Amino acid sequence: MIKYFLKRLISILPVLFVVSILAFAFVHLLPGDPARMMAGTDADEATVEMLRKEMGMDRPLPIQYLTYMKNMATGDLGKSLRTKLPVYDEIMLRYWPTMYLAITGMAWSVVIGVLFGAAAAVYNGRWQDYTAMLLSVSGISVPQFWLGLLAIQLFAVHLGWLPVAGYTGKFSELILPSFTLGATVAAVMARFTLSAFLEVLDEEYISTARAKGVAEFLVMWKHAFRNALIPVVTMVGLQFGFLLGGSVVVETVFAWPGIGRYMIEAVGVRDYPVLQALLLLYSFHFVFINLLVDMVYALINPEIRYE
Amino acid sequence: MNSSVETQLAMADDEILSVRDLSLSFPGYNGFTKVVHDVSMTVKKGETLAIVGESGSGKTVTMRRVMHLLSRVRTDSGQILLKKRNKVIQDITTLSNSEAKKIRGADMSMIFQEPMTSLNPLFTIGNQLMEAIHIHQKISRAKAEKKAIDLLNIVRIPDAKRRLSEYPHQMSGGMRQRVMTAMALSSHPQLLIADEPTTALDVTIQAQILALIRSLQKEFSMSVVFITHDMGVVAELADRVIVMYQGRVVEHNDVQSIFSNPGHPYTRALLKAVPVLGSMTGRKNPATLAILEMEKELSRKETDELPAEKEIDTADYGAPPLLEVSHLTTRFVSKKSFLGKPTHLIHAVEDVGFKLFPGETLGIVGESGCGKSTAGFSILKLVPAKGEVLFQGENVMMVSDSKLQSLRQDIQFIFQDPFASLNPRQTIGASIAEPLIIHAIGDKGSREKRVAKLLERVGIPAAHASHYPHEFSGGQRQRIAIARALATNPKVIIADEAVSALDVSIQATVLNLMMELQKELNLSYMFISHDMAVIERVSHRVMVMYLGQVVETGSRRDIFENPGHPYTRKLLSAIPVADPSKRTCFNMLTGEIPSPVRPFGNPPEKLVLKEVTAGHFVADGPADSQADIGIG
Amino acid sequence: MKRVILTLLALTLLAAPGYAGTKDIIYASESTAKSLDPHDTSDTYSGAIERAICQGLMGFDKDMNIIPLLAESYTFNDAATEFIFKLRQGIKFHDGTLFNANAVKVNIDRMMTGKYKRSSLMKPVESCQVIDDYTVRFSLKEPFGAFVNAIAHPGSLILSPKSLETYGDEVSKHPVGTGPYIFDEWVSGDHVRIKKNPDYWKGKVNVDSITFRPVPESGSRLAMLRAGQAHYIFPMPAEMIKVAENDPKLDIIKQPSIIERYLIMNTRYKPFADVRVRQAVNYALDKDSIIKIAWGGAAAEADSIIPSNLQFYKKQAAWPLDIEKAKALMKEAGYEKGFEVVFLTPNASNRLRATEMAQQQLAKIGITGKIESMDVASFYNKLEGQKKDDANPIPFIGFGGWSASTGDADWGTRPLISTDAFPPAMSNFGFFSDKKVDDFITAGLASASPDARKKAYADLQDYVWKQAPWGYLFVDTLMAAKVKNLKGIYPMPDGAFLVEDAELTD
Amino acid sequence: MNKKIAITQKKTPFSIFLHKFKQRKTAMIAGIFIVLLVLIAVFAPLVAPHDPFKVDYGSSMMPPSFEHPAGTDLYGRDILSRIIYGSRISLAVGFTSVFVGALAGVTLGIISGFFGGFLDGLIMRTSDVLFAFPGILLAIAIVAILGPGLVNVVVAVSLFSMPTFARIVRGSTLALKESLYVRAATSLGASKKRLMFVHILPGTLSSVIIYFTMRIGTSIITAASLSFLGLGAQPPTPEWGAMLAESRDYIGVADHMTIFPGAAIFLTVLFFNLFGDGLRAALDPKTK
Repeated sequence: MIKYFLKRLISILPVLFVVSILAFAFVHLLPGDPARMMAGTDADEATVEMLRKEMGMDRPLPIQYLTYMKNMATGDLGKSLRTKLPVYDEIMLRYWPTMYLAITGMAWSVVIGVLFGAAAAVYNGRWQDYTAMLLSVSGISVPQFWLGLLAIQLFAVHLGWLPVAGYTGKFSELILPSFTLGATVAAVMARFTLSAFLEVLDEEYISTARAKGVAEFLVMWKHAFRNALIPVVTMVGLQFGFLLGGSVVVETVFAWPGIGRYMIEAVGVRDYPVLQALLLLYSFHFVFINLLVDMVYALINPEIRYE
Repeated sequence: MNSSVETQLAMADDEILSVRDLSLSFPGYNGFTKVVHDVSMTVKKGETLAIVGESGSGKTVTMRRVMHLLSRVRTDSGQILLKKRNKVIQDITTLSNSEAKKIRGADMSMIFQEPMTSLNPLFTIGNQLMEAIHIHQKISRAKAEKKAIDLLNIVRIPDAKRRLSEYPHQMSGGMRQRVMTAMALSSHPQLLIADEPTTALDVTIQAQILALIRSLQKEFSMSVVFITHDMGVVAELADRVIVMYQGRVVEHNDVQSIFSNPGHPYTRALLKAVPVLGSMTGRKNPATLAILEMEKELSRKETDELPAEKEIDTADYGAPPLLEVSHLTTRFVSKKSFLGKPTHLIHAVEDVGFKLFPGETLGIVGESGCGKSTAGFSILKLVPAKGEVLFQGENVMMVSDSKLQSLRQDIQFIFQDPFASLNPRQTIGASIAEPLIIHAIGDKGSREKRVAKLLERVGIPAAHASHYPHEFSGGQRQRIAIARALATNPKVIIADEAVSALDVSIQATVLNLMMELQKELNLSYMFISHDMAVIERVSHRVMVMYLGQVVETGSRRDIFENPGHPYTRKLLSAIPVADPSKRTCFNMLTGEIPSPVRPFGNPPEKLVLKEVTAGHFVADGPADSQADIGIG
Repeated sequence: MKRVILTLLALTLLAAPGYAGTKDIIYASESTAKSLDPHDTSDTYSGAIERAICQGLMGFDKDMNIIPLLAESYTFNDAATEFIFKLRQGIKFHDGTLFNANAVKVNIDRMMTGKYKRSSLMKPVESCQVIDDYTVRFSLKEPFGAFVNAIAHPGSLILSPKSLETYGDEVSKHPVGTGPYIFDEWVSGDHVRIKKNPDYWKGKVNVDSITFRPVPESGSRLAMLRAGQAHYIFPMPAEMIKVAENDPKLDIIKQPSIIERYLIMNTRYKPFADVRVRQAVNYALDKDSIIKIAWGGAAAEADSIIPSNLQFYKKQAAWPLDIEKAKALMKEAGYEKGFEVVFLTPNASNRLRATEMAQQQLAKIGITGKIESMDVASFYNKLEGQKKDDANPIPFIGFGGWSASTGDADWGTRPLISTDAFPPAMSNFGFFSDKKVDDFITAGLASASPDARKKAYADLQDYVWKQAPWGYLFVDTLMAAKVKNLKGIYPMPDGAFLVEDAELTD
Repeated sequence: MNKKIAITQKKTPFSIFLHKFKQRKTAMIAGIFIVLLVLIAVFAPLVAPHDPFKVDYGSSMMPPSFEHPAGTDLYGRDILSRIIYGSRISLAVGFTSVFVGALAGVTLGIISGFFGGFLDGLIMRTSDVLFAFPGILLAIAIVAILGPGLVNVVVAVSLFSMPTFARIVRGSTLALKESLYVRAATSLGASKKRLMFVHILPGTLSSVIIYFTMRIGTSIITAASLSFLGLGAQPPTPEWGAMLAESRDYIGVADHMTIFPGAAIFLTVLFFNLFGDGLRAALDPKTK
């Protein structure tokens, strides 16, 4: 078991390595000269050149990469070209709002998705099934920004129940954006749960449980549901990456002070160190969350737990 | 249900289950299709009723309906009366799901065919057993645990207390089936329905489970309904037999009469089609079975003669062997260390050697994991293997890839599962033509002709060449697979459990076809099977394998009439004989089949074969001595 | 009774959490604060926040007139090479440091290192000398008539010398000035909060705090105002003006700006080298419609190369919409069949709309082409990346905009149309070059005398208007919206704002 | 029941598929809608009531009327006609990007699954890496490098469709490689090429087709999201996402400008998903 975890942990190292190179390459492929951006539009060429040197951008790319990785190992992600503050501090300011958003979005999608999917499976072929699945297909089909804009109009402007946008730390502010973010994933989860559930219901041990005389409710929620959840857990990890990505759009619509919007801003002003750090942050998250999910998966699945 | 029906709920005193004129339909492509037609049967107290029939005959559907376990089925007519323990008679067709659950487990229990999937993988054995106990008995946790241990002891699971905390995947198939049985017994049901509970198990384990059910039935004086397709099992267990065919009960009688005087043509065909162990005693060569095809048998007049058995005397031991295998060894990595180094190996085939002569059938027999199939695959390098395989003097292990490709024209395979061995997306014509295309034999026109000819030969109208595999039955598909194997005029055919997945009646016709073809084309067969009776029927010589090694080899008569190795004897004694007057005492059989997985660098001890009589080799030492070093 | 009041109070608190009771204003804006170091700030928004915290020697009132702030008065020589400022006495920075000539010198010297985004403002300066505690002298390298504007620019705000010493360049997170508000908190990427300076030298400040909150999505911004989660929004999305007008709780504020919008024509591309083609473009543009549709009506047709709010502006006769005349000019120039261009534009929605409309209109005289929209960085990168001697100049029409933040005609023309301003030096992205224009621009700076300068710029404007280096479009009208009980926040012509007099009535 | 009775009516895999598919009503409706949409896209010039590019500043932002059933946009262009023309773009972007992604993904997946070993490791780790960047971020990064425009959107969307296809195909290749009929073909002496393209590839196609259909929907949304962020189609191209992005400033002023293109995206994606669901059910051998 511990060996399994260690193995998984080591297996992600090459991925992280390639991800870091790719992130670095992406950022340096972007058109736009960061030194010029930093100097301002009316600075002269000499100033720009000076800055370029100062930032070490006159050196060959592999050297820049190595320097970057070396600094990163010591927790130094460089300084934002725009604010000249440490990128680490800048990101930490925006990190938690995005995580709250993503986690709450995930909570929505797991709760809604799993309930809908399970309901559709339990009532397979009946109207509950069709309603749940139609709703979840709709969830996948609606563009997030459209959903967000419509939700603001309805719940914030017309009904006035919830705040429009922005985040000052109140839970009420989290509801609309996280729901918007989670809607698509909820739909994915619902469909996935449904098929996992149906597959489990076909298993012989369900017949066994019924043959023992286990009440139908327990057959569904003890025997079927728990088995169906095992594959669903892996889905959570994969979808978390999607949620983080989706936050770019949702944060724009809801004026959310998170890393998604920061990313767009950083692209706009070619804030290299920030972009690089954000790309790494996103991908590292994805990788680590999937690692975590694998571990949870191993914990709940006795076939791996007792390897 | 209205009250006028209630009044008719009457049963004879000794009956506990009575199915009356039951008709069931399944939803299908075009509305509902009737699958069970007016089936009636009764189960008496303390008796064992066997329901026999081939797949699709409706036997399982009927009993699942009795257990109220089917959700999509429509009950068209009939009653299912159950006399509950409190003597109240209940019609199960009128029950709702929640009412049915009170009967399930308490009055009736069921065990299923697939031991690997019938236990919930997420819960421990103890949890699942105690759940069953708690449903029907309000007792404390400690008491329930004690009872669970008792139940495991009853089904003869050693070290019961420790087993409670194990998960299903930690147990073997036989153990799981015992646990299933224990669960079914937890509330002392009056009726146990066993749906092919031993079909997925090896013979020695099957024998143990049959013995267990037999003794439990006496101990608890339960009634048992035993669903099976195996006439041998019927003969061993049943008091009365119901024969089902295409959704109908065609015959119903006590077990002696069924075997001695079968009334329905189907029953007769069924009995004739079963290769009976020992029926070849005293004969040198294998022979075809004296049967007609089922349809013909159904319309056969009493006076018509049976087709004669044809002796297959093709083996030519004077000629040099076609295939000469020595030191064949195949090992797979089963576990790797942290750094990717193998720590455990599956010793699938260990230093196996044999010869195959022209026109001969070499039967290879053994239980699951003994390496018989891998040995077959290894010969054509379908799995990585070491050793020497001389085919007509050329070492298959050393030849180039392209040479190997062309060698594959001469050695062909027939696989176990006819449903899986044909590409579902190709017409059968294309499948049969495939070897011709691969080896660039003939042009389009000549290939079509050859396909037509091959199809006709295996008994399928040539016009069906443009159909897809799913449109054929299992037997037909196996014929198509045989046609494909014959396309390149091979010399050797490796038949890997070629008839195991087929219903008995079909199995017999395919066996006959194979033997006839052998005679016609002078083929050599490597016939791999776990079924001793089939091996006895088809083989000239036999090789018995156990944990990757050969424990005994010799002529068919050597092996079956004078078995030298204890393992061969064990195998023979475990086979249920299709004759109710010769019931076997299975209780001598114990133990599990050990695993061929071993730590790296620790190969199994090599067995030395001794020639006891000319051509009859027996390994030294009991194979069971290895059981304790297997790693599970 | 007391109970009733308490209940009411509680209810108000619930209904409008965050700002009832105390006077805290929420200012929702499109932009995010990028830096709070005035010397290193290039965007108007951050500059405006800085102006609430720090002050310069000179400053602007809400109409962009230059007013003295920390300086009482100034004098200059005729050659416009020496400027002497007399400083106001008795002013203290928020950290208690006394404001004096030395503080000015520390700040100016810092800017003169050339390391900061606004270093260019002090480029003409030779040296800054302390004459006495309350007098400083600037000696310039060459005549620069618009120097006072540079001093009034938000880039030249004075920070506490002590804070510069303490924080170094991190001062951008800890600005300390002399203004009406004290810096309170900046959550980067989110809000900036400033709080009342109780000891403000000009007198009482009326609100307790102001929070500047970025809300980039304009629909959300208006929604926040309507839902009572903001007091003031800028910009008010012009497209939704009807929605705001119909809301009785809101006021709309309009303010002419100094932001001129125009289409840059690349004169290095052969057709645009011909003045007749450029004139044809100006005749073909339907400025009225563009203002109405693309800009939501929040603009006034351009009537000179500089906006009317700039110093020395001189009104010109507008280019009428006259397709026939445009076609005739095209024919005359030999382009009757038209030619292809690329329409470059930043991807902000209103700019994109204006470009799209320009594309629609120019198609009528045969100038056709694809639109390439991109983020602002790529846009400027593309324009700045042009080389003077490219063999194949990009045949582009670009959507340009310029806010002459010094409020002076020089900054409204020199960086855009003088030969010296070819990229990458400055922003003459169309490579417009005309000897006469260069001469007028030099003349405008040769003297600090308003009369001489006025004459030079008048001539410049008359001449260049007809030369049509751009397709003249319009001057933005700034639009903000606020709740009715908020008073004293003024939008300024350069897109900044003044919050000094902010007041929240009950 | 085993079909032992002589076969009377020929059933190809396709006819069975069609039979099962027809039983899913929602999928049928979706299928009809998609066919209709494709027809509309192909015959847009005949179907559209107006010229989608014809501006008329005088009738800017007119609400829906008989003349303009979906109203007009900012420049007085007919929104319905633009949506009709836009269907060409959305379908083309959705289809092309998924097609390119599928082509690359299927090739890589089958190579990866079939040959295993180092190649497999390389391809799968690369796809892990691509997975690790959330799709929209990857698209933003790519479009930022290549510049906005439909072609680059297609490139970006293809790139992040690819790893999923590769995984799906690798998975079924691994399963099929072990299947008896592939083993049978190997034993007949079939070459690697023949195994891959005749036996394995067709077997993976059903899952590819299902994912393909669903992915078209996702791609349309991603393309629209990129347009929404200003990184997609360039005006005056009537791309639905760009239309939505353009209209979002007018919510509350001219809602029809938001609702119609939004609904067009929603319905199209919805029907592609429903269609995919139907395909899934029809291609799944387990369903009857």
